[in-house]
Amino acid sequence: MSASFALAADPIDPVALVEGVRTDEDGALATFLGTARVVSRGRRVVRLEYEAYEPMVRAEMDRILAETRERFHVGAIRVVHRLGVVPIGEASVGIVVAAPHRADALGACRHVIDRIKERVPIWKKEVFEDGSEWVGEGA
Amino acid sequence: MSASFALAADPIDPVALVEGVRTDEDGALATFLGTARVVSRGRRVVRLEYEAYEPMVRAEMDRILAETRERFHVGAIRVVHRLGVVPIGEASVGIVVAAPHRADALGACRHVIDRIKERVPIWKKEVFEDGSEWVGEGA
Amino acid sequence: MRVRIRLFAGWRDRLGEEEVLLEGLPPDATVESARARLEERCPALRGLPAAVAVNLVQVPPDRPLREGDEVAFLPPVSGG
Amino acid sequence: MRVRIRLFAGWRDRLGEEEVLLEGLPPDATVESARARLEERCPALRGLPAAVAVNLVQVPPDRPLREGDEVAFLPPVSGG
Repeated sequence: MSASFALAADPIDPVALVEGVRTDEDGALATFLGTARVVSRGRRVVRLEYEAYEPMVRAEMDRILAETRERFHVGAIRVVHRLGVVPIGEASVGIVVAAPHRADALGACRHVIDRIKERVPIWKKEVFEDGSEWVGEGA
Repeated sequence: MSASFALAADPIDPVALVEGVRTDEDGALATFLGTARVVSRGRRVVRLEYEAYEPMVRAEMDRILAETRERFHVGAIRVVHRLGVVPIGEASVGIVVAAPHRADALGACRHVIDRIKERVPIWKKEVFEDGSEWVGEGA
Repeated sequence: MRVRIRLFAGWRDRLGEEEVLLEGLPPDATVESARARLEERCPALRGLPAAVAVNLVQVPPDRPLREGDEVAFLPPVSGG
Repeated sequence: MRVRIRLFAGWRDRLGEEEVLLEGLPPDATVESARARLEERCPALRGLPAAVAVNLVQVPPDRPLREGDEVAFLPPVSGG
């Protein structure tokens, strides 16, 4: 029943992400990829740039993964988040959850991405053709 | 904004399943695989066997996919369900949903698998070491 | 009147056939009377739960049948 | 008293540094007084929303500081 988290500078390989997560006890495998969209709040995005407060990210992710295991009956969980430049179309975050049953796999996947968006200290800069903006800063 | 459904005799290739589903308008890609578990209601399963009332499966899936599009703001959806023998560990069903936002991608994925389980005329036989049983028949 | 019956999963196993032509049904035959005819032929079907679809659409048991209908007995589904 | 300040995203861009040592803080200094010192140095930070973590744990603004603390100003997060 492992749970792993990694910060990655390189593209997320969806095959490697899923590899080995499922066991024969699991009847469900849910995968979520958050990907860089070309349009954000009506503006055309050229690329994203992520930065993180790494030691705190790891501490928060440990808490989130432990909490997810308490709430859902799941097998292995794997989470990867990109840092640095993420071109349009590439995944910025990948989450895989194996579970005996579908409601737990999908629910845990949703829980992990919602908590990441809510409280993990990672910041995204949207780079437009004519400038850039840290998302959520309201600048 | 395509929606596709297929019944397949061969293993579901997760790479091919996802291929081409996402566009640059999508910020989220949710994938669900239902896989053959080795244990069911306390008994050891050797393999699964699926059969379907194919023309009605297609009609129901059309309704489910249309209903999913009404409820969720999604891009492309792809669904594949196996027929015939499914060995332990292989996927019996695969669902991929691309959407601008995560709640729609994950919610639509959940909606499609729940509706399949509820009303699509497909039947699963669990084959044990010492017999077999059509699931849900209560025989 | 003649209708085509489709059988699946446990129903097919019990009857030993996946398709049956029921002939000589009275003009006022319903889904229920078709089921009764099948149960005469194969008493093991009695009491088995099944929904019924006529021409690919689920219908209630009192639905009247028409010449050439495809009537499918659908045990509780278990796909996914 | 001396604490280490970590800065991210818009805060780092405005200050031009990702790490600052604040020295000579009074013994009763709090998170809030560290913020005030930073704002003196870089008035563009005034009014910017940020949560604060001390030694990797989020804390309220009145949290007293101790020698050697790592104080991070966390703009609204936007990961995922």
